[in-house]
Amino acid sequence: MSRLALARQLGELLLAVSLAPFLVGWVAQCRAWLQNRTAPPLIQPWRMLRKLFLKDAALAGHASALFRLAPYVLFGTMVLAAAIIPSVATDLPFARAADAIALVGLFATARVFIALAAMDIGTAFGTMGARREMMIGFLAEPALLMVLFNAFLLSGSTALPSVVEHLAAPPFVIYPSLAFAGVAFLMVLLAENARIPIDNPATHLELTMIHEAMVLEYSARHLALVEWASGLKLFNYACLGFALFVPWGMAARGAGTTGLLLAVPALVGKLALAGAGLAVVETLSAKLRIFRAPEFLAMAFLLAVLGLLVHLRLGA
Amino acid sequence: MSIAAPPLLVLLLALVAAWLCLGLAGLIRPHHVGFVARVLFPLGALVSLGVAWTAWGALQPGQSPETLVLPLGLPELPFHLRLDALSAFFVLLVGLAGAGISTFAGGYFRAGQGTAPGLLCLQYHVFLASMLLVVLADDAYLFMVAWETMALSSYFLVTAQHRIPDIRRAGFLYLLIAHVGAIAILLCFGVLQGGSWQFTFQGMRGGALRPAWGSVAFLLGLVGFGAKAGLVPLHVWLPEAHPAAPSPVSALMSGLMLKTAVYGFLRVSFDFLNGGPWWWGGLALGLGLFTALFGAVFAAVQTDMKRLLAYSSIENVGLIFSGLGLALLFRAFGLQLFAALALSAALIHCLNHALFKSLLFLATGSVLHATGERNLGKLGGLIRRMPWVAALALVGTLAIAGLPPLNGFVSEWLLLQAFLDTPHIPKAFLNMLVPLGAAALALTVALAAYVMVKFYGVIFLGQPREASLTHAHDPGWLERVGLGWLAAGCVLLGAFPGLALAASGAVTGPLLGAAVRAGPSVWLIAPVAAERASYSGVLVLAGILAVVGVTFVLVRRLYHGRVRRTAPWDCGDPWQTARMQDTAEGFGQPVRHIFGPFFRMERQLPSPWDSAPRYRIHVEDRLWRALYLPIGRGVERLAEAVAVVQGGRLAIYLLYGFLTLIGLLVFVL
Amino acid sequence: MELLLVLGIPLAGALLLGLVGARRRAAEVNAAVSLLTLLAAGLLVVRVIRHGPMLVWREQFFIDPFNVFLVALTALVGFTTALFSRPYMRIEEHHGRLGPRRLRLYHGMYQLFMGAMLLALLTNNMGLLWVAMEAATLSTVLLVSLYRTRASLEAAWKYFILCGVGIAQALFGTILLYFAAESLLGGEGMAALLWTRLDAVKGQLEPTVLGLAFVFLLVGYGTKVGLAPLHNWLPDAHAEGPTPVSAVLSGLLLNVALYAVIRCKVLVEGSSRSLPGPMLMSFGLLSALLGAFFLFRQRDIKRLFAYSSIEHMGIVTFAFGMGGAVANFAALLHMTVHSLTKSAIFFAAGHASQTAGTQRMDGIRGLLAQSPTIGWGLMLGALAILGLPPFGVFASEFLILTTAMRDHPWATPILLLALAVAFAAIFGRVQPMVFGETDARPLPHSPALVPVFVHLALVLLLGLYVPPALAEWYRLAARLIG
Amino acid sequence: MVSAPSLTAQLLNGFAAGLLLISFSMLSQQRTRRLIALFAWQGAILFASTTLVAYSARLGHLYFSAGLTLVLKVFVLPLVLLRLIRRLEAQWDTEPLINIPTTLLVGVGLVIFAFGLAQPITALATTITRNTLGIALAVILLAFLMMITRRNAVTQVVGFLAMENGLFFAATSATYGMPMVVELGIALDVLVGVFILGVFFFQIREQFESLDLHHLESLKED
Repeated sequence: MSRLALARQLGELLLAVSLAPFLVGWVAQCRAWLQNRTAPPLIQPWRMLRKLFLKDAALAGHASALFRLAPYVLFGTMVLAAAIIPSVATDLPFARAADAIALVGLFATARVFIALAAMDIGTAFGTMGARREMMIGFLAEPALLMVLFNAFLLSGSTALPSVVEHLAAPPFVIYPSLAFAGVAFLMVLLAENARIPIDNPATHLELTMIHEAMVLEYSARHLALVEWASGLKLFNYACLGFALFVPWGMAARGAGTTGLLLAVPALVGKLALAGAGLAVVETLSAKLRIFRAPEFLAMAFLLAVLGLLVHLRLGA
Repeated sequence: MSIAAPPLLVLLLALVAAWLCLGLAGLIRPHHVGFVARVLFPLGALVSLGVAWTAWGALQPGQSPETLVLPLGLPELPFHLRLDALSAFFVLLVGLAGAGISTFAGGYFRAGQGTAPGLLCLQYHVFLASMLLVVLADDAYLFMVAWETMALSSYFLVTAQHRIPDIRRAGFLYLLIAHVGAIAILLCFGVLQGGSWQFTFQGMRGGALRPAWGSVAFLLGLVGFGAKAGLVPLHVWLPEAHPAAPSPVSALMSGLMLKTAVYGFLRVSFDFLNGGPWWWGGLALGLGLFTALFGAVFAAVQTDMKRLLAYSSIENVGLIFSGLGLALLFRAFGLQLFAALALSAALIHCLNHALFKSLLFLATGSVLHATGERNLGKLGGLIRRMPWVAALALVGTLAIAGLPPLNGFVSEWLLLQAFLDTPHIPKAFLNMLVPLGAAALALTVALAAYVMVKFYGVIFLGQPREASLTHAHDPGWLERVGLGWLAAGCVLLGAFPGLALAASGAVTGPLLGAAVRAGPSVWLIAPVAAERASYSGVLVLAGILAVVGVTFVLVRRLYHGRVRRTAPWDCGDPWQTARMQDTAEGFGQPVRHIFGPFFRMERQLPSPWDSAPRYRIHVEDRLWRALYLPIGRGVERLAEAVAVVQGGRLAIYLLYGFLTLIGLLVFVL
Repeated sequence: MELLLVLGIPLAGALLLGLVGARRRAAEVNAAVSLLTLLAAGLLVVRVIRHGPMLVWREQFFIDPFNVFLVALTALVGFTTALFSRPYMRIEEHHGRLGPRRLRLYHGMYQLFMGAMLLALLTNNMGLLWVAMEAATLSTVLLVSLYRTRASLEAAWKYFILCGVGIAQALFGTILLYFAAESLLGGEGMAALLWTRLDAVKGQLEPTVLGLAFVFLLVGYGTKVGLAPLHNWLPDAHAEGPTPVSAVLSGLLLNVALYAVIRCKVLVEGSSRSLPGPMLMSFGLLSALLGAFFLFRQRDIKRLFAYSSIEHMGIVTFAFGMGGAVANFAALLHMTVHSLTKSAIFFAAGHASQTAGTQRMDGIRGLLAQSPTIGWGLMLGALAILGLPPFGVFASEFLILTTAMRDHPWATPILLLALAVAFAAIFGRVQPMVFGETDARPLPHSPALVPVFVHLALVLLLGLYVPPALAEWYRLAARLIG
Repeated sequence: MVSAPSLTAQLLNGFAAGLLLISFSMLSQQRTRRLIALFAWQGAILFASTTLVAYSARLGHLYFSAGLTLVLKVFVLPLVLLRLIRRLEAQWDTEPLINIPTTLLVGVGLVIFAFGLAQPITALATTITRNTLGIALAVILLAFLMMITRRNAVTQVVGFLAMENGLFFAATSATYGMPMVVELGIALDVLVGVFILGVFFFQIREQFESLDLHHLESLKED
């Protein structure tokens, strides 16, 4: 791979890592506005991270190495995921090493590690959170995979760059199957990123929470990494959504520096819209009981499969 | 017939003989553990290495099949042996996993009640040898002999602790179903020879069968080998027998013996019958997927760690068979390349499963020895007592959960790739139906991750649920080496899937006339086409490690590494005990909730006024009552009916003779 | 000369033991006599192999590969059984179930029985064959009733009446045969009763008469083979007699009776080709199936294996009924391995019930823990008789099944059903006896298990490798049977 | 029937008819003593017919076997049996399993069957006595029937011996007798058999206090 490509890859990585906290902040801000609260500043997540990094880590006495390793692995997998999802440019050298199925695999790895870490201390809430997280996981993962299958069948490839190139390529076509897939994807996104109606990122009521329950025992730098990673996860999902459903505005293969520079604001714009939309959805919907989550995700799964069938019937 | 002795085959036979000699050597001093375990088993491991090496040689491109005829067996039907790519692949599997397991066994077996170590050694090596002969056999008689010897030796190994009634029951069920399966296989061969009355496999290859008979043979083969592999509904013996056996034996059975069934199915459906109508593939695919889902769901609700692994074996066998079914399906429509892709996925999954399932079973063995406990409800927190086992078991856990960059992911990735090609099938409703298979597959894989988190988390993580666990400790070096060997295999095959693809390619080439590329380079595999899909385990691994490393260094550089050890915060609730952790049953709850129809549940709910409330739930398999008990009752009834004949009255007996005489006389006239 | 030895030694032994049978060393004498018989049989075999079939003593005796191999088998099992009965009977005596006078009877009758069977095998005269069979019946009747208990008396009585009546039918059949052949061979002398002569002219014999004759002969000798529904005597006699007797009944007498049936079949098939085959096949299938289902509800260990004998005799009969080189070969092989395995099983079972002090299987537990040799003997024997490779029973069953698939596909499922049911029944019973805990005390005399493992080793060998000489021998015999 | 049968043939047929008659009366007879007497008579007729055949066919060894019959079946066996039942106080037979008239009807059916069966055989017989084979068969079957219907050990044995008689009659009349060795063997076997039975009677008696066979029904599958 050329040095330029490598540079582009790294640049995109840095962009993702730095934008992720802003996205979280932006969503929180929008929610606050929609709920007539005074909004925290956009920079808030960054401040949070800095504070956490400065603190001393307080570990449970019998916490094992796995517990301390998990946040790094989590962060690592998410960064890697960011490296293979085209956000600004489609020509990503690293994307050849792992296609979209591997991407799902990476998400699963992250999930397994955080769940294991949550069980390590052996507190009631930690294990409960791990169990719920894994349940959401094994329901959401097939749905996500089916969503991706739609795109794969359309583009005849599982490598995300070529998917994007195929979908973005003129002439502009309307894919009815993608409509189904889009809704399904949104539902998966909500579930996977600990959002209402499945989980509530803001809550600290132990019995309703999933993500929070898992990371209860984390503090300081470890917590910082975990939070950063979850921010990255949201970012990744957003970019994945863009790649599948609004693939326009990305720097195509072989596009010059100007193309890249144009692509960045496009991305930011998309993120802003997406964040706002997410906030709206979260505000409008109420949190489901945990037992209803399966139905919610089953619906997502069915929609994705429907999209698949529509594609196979209409060939579109 | 070969004039000059075929080198590799003869070498393999010599190794088999070596195994048998080691086994017999065990009888010299049957009760001397030091001699049997520390000497014979490691030697057996060395022999396994030789086996693996020979098989690798036989898998090299340009190797033509080797055949040999021994002057043993029936006068008209001496023992035929044959070493081709397909058998070599499974020999390789036996050798690789066998080496690790034997090493571990060297440290594992100790004097206790039950079968004497020396006798165990004999049975163990006979088991290994018979598995190899099953794969090498080239005529029906030798195959059946090896097949049943395999069943028999493993049966004796399963019942090593025969003083425990449950184990006796398990052994009986196992051997019974194995025998029924063997009968089906025998019938299958009887049909296969197709009028040539050649019971050599060569004759069966040539045999031109009428389609109807071909289907009969296929179904018989599916039943016979499915019974050994544990396909639903013939799976009932598996969760009983595998946990009952000593752990190295469980590893052999789950990791290797199930694969011999896969081998047999491949031989029959691909080599002899040479593919068939599309519904064969559909049937195998459907059965496989259902078995996979079934196994995963049941594994999720188990409370015994070895039963959990056994059900997970059922799941993996299901995945393998769905791969085979997909291959048959593609082949039925002449899509050879895609068939090769699916077949490679299945084969590689065989190899992977052999490695990580053995690894996990052996790990449970160490846990069992360290704690004497199989019940998940009484384990926990072992990662702090047994760091080695915990670390190595983590590798196995991640691998079997199908997570990149380990080997489990590779085969699942390939299988999904194969599913992506199903729209090419020129049959309207098939190519709409089969993608749903991909969905089921995805669900199964995700469930497997759930199961393994439960497995690892409950055993190794959290706080010890029993006081006695604090005495647990890591096993000796032999065990560690064995576990390490298998773990290394998982990582290696995960990082360089090209190796496995090369091996499977050597198999699919002769079978299908097509083989997927072993990737453009060692670093990258792109089975169909580079722009279509590509994956590089080693790069992913390197990527994760790099990011983790960089992050770690940065965090330490920019900030600090100060750590304060405290009591767990736990929402500021200090009165929580280890018993308040989630139990295995608790982990099963969501699955019981979502997949309710699969189970037959008996709940014991405490009453609100109960002073010492206890909650018990018993989950069992619907099929047992729906299928097996009725058969048993039917036979019982028939037996009662027959017993009337022997009524004890002499006059009646005379009457029988009289009537028989009269009847025959009438018949003659 | 060898012939004289083979027949003379047992009869002389019978007389000798009739006199000294009550002495302390009678058992050893018994074994020695059997050994001599075995040696004589060996000489006979060697001679037949050298010079081929032979007729001696005014054609009264005829030795061909078919019967000489059975002679060898009979002598061998007779010898091993005698070895086994030495400690077994000591233990019975020790338990006070038998006195010296009974032992004398036992030893005398044992040799007489051997002699009768050898005579039945060797004679060329259908009449003498009948006489020998009857003599065998009578001697075993006394052996079965040896314990003089109610049960043993009842068993012996049923055995006597049923087999006596059966044998009477056989005699009528023989008369018919004679009647049919007389016109051709002349009544003078015994030509019309000599098998070889009959065989020579079988083509010209009157089919209808032969048909009738065969029916009577089949019902007659078939009763002794234990073909369902003529089998009723068999389980009782096996269960109530002393174990060595059960062993020789199952292992040898059934073979000899079947041998008689087959000789008749050969003759009858000469004129009416289609008749005997189907009859034998249907009898065989019925016996196999009934035997298998009977196994299911057994409580008594010896009854269990008696029914298994019925099942296996059914299989062999079926194979002979199919006819043809392969099927006959397989049937002969199956006869061999069955008598070896079954007698071995009875040895083990006998000691097992002695250790437990009962023949009821619920009472027998944890043999492995108490005496590993007995336990393994029983377990391996049971697995062998159930047709699990690598034991020889599988080899013959494999051949029989494959031939059945070719010639009579409809029969294959029935056979397989029988095999599967038998497996479930026997194995489900044997496993709890061998495994598990026990509180039984060791035996007063050390059990003789050399015979068990010798037999099992032979069976194992036959499963993996049929020596060319033996195979050639079987082929010759199979060709004779046609 | 051949035209104008010779005197011997007629006599033989007469004897045969007598045998058949006796078999029937045995079938209907309930008292053991009478049964044994009838058996003796059967033996006597057998002896007569055998001597007749021996005379007409001039067969030396048949005289011998006739003598054997006279000794064994007319005197020895009946006397032994009579002494036995006197010693065992087993004079009376209990009710037969099937009542007499039915048994007789079945018997008639058997006779017809036997004759029908013998038809093709008699067609090709060379001896003057060919018609007797059917009767011999009938006698055998009737004896068989009797064994089935009686539940007393002694009567069963008598039935067994009657069957033996039928066989012997078949042998002598239809085929001019079997060769000597065989006849001796058969006779010996019968003698030994009866001897053993005698022993049995006493053992059964002392074990079961009776010769009634319904005691001997304990060995069975339940």
